[in-house]
Amino acid sequence: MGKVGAAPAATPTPRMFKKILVANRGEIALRVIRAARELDIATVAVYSTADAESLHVKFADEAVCIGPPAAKQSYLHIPAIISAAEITAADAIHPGYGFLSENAHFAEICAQCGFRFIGPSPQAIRTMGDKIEARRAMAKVGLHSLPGSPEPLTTDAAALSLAKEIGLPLIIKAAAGGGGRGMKIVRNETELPKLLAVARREAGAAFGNDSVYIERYVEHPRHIEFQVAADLYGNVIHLGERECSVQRRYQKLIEESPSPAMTEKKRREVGERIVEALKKLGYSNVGTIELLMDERGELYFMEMNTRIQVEHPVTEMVTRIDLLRLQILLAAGYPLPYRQEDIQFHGHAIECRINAEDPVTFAPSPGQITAYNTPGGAGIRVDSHVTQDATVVPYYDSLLAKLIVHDSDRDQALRRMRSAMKEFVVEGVRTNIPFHHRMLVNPDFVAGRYDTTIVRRMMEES
Amino acid sequence: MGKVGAAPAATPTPRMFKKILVANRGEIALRVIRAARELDIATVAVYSTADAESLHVKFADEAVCIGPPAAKQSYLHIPAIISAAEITAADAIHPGYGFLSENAHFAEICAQCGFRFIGPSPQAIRTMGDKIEARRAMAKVGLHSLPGSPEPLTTDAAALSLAKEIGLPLIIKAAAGGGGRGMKIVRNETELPKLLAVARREAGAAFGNDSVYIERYVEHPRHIEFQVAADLYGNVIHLGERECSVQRRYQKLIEESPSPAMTEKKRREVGERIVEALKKLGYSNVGTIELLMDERGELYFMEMNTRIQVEHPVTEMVTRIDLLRLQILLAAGYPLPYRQEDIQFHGHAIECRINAEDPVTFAPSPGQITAYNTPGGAGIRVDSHVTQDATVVPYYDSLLAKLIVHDSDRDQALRRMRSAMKEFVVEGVRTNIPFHHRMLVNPDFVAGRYDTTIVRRMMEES
Amino acid sequence: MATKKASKVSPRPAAPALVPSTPKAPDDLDKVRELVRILEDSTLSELSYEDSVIAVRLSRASTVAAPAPVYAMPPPAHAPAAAATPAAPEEDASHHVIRSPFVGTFYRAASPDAATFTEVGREVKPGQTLCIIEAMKLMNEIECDVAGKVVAILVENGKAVQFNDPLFRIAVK
Amino acid sequence: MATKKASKVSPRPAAPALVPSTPKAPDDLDKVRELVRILEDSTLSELSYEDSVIAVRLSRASTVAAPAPVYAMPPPAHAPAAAATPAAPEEDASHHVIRSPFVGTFYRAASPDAATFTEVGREVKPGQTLCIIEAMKLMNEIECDVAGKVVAILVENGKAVQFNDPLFRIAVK
Repeated sequence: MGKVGAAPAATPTPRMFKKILVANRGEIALRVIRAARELDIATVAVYSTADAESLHVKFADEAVCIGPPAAKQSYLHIPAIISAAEITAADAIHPGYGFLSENAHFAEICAQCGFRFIGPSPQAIRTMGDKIEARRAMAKVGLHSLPGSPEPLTTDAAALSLAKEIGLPLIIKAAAGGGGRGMKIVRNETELPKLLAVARREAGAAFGNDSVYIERYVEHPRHIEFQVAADLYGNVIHLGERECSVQRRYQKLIEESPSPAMTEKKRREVGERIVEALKKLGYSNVGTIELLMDERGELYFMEMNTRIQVEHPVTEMVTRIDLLRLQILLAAGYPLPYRQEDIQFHGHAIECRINAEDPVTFAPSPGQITAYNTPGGAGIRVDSHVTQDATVVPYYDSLLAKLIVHDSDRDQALRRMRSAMKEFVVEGVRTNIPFHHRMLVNPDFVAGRYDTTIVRRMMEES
Repeated sequence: MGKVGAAPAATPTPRMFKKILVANRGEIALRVIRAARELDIATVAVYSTADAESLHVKFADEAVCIGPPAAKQSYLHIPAIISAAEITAADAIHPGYGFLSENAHFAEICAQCGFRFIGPSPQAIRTMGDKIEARRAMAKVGLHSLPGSPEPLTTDAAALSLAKEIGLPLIIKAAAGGGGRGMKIVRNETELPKLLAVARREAGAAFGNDSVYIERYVEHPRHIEFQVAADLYGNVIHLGERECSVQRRYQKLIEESPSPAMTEKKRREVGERIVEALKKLGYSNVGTIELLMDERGELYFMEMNTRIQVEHPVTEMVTRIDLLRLQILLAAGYPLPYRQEDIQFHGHAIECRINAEDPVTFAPSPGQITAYNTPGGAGIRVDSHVTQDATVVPYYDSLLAKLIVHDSDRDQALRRMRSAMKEFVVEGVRTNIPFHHRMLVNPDFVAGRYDTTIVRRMMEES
Repeated sequence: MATKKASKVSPRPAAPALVPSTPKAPDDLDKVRELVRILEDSTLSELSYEDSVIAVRLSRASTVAAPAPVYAMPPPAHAPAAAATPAAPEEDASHHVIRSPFVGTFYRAASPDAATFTEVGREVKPGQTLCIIEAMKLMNEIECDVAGKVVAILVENGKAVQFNDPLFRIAVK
Repeated sequence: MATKKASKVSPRPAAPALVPSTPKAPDDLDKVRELVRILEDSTLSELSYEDSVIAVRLSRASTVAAPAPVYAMPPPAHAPAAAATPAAPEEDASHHVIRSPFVGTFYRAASPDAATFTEVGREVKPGQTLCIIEAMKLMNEIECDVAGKVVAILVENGKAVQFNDPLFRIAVK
């Protein structure tokens, strides 16, 4: 494989967009609208009939209803979104996260229809969207994954022989997967054939692709990811790491930057390796390299997300760089305005995701918000599309708000987050705010000694 | 005059407070509560019966009702506040701004009753509270005021002779004054005796003290102020300037840092002079040196505010230093944690004050808030004590919220503020949000070419 | 939306809140009406009912009636919506409304030179093409799903329409 | 902050035009009504029912009767208020209430050894000292302003009081 996202033959002259269509909803749609407005770019919101009263509809310059509540017929419905861009004469489309943001086909159609897709090239999306492809591409340029199968496994015999090489425990994963579906942990060699079959079946059902691979399983992994940004002219920088190990069933709940497990030296070394890898691949726009840190502190490539992340604000807080603005500028053909040495990290930032869900069962909790108060003051940032009297609809994800704090160091940032969380009032729907209150005083979390098992362990304790 | 705030004979050992009583209301009470909570200090709110439902009451650890709505019988009633501190066993009192914050007598009583007053010494408050005293003290240590009378004027003859020396136009001011009362501009020598008499009468009525002085009158002054911080051990730093020239009848409406009229060289020079002056005076805790900049760019001392200012967040945004936290630490006897060279200025910050008032007549507009949405996202800070369904009571000032933005430079900060202001929704009471929309696109303001006459000129244009 | 050219689609029912299985005898509908009333009078959000004759599912998306605060100044200019109401003829609850199943551009004829598919006052029948919505260069014919007479055409030729925008008002025979 | 009950709402206008008539209530629907009531009276969110004749499923989006917004956790412990209600005797609108004009500490006697100023059941008259509120080391005598009989003493000796806290309840003569 060569360059995944080589700059187009005719590199565009930097030219600012006039109007961006935001192909998303919720807080990220609002985030894009704000970034565009701050660059004096007009915005078009698209919405399903369920979201007619949403803030992203109210705060955009124009809004187009694109379909019924079901995402497949609205936010995932490419013809409706392209048509909305056509009738409003937008010149670029921002996909946000989720929905069509990592859909290479959509990125291609945008280009074919004359709309700039604010993200990397379709080729880069496609390569990184296939986990096995991505691992192979990254290994070639020096970023290694956990020991495992480089290709999808074809026979049980091949799997068994590889398992002996890697050692137990190991994990079976879907090549096209995500969100934990199709994953199986193998602790005993004799279970391997059975679990392989189950994983294949689940992967086929969930993703329409039953390719699976195996790799070494880490009992206590930390999820650490690097934010990167690249222009169309071969310049790449990283903006440090985020730690996202507070997860429940692969759903991140709390993120922070810097990671308590990271040193300045390791950040520089790993960052340099990532930057070199992406230069070789010709990647452009922003992206995230997700890494797994094992118990000995070794980092392994897991996957690359070729879009903005939910948790991007913690990086914005410690670097003071606006990633959405940067994303727009890069897509418009501007060169990176920063060199690596311009990126400096100040203090510590933490993000807590406030979800409309039962704090114990984590079941979604749609309904009408009868009272809503968000914290404010020094070092506090809230990204939310919710207001008092708004209705939380049951069709999409349960994210209500992101509460982000910044302070001089981790200890002080934790105090600030605990303080702010006490001011976060949501009534009418249940939220995971009580979960955050607990986690923010959990001794392991407070000490920074935690991994992706912390949520499960904390829930079991109660 | 010697040192205004020499450290007490027995300099206290740094010891963190256990419980702070907040002798104020509104957004600044909430600001103090947040700062205390982030230091794990318990808080006591005091409130009048009109404020029983206020957020500062809800978010404090304890709350004590201290009197009826009239400020004289509640927030200005020293025995009620001291008693509240006694029955809740607080060990420190934060006065906020306004009310008792610059009342030297209150600071003394706090000390006598065993409560640490979070502010400078009573002596410093007293000296700076008398404008003539303050000017004399500052002139002695090298900070000069506009040419004018060093002492209160006693006879018309003395005034006339001085007027010839200073030149016209000149202004008569009350020695104990503030807020414009007792001020008279003299453009013609023959008017002087008559206006002197009027000013004396107004000053006597407003402040119980008919001392007045005269000074050179600047037609197009800019209001520039320096934030300072000092510990009990003789260390003093400045945190740069704020420009507060967008005023209506001496009420600030928009503040920013840095000032478009300031250069780095001038900041360093004036800052050093101020720091030296306060070292000589033995000042402690935070404070603000208010300066007047004339048309030639010369700066003159006007007065010192011996408390936290409403507009302190713009300084916090560009320095990333939490001034309320610093104020508490300094009062608790900790040495300054920063040297002057540690203070760095990043980007640009702007604050708009959102007041419950008619946008045209500026008359207060109390009532119930029926809808409330504050902007959020990157670089946005909101300090507010208001929620949807809250009632704005008519007894106190009309400040509902402070919207503060930070961005990489002034132009970008202005775009961010314009964008955020569009998301600020207040219904049920009228606000000055339309005023801000206008000012944020006013060509003079946008160009940074403005002075304290800009609001009047903009209002006259419509 | 179909990927083939000139796909024939019937408009979706405006709001699929009510799906009677086999609407026939009027007393069955009385029962439905009564069930609607029961749900409306309650604080509940869903009701399913089934007996030997009918099966009914009722729901309401939200239970909000709070007057919507007027957010944002300048108010968002919902571009297509603004263009989509040239003349509002007297509304009649008994009229059947044909709504746009797509975002796109509304055309009353197959080409600029061709005759319009229909006009106000004309009879229409199920399966008859009423207009075209162009989306992504595809011409989607919108068919009538009732028999009746065109009372109003609610969008001007060549204007943009959003999903669910009303296009035609039909007096059902 | 007001709490809006979800029951007081208008139905969504999007629902297809169902002209409500007033049909007789069949027995089956009486059963549905009763089931709705059962669910509403419970804290549950769903109910399914099936017998030989009908099958019913009911649900509500979220628990409806939201209590008044509870701001802040931990809830602010209004220290003095907490101490100020030892026993709540039956309230009587005709009773006169003596309230604290100060923040301070409530004493029922001039000194620890002295007799109390008054007791429940005793007659009191205007100008008579009822208690002392200590504030800033000053002993403020609180006088009675009516003639009557002490029905209740609402604060314990030595406890803190806020401005306006009720101290005594007097049955006016």
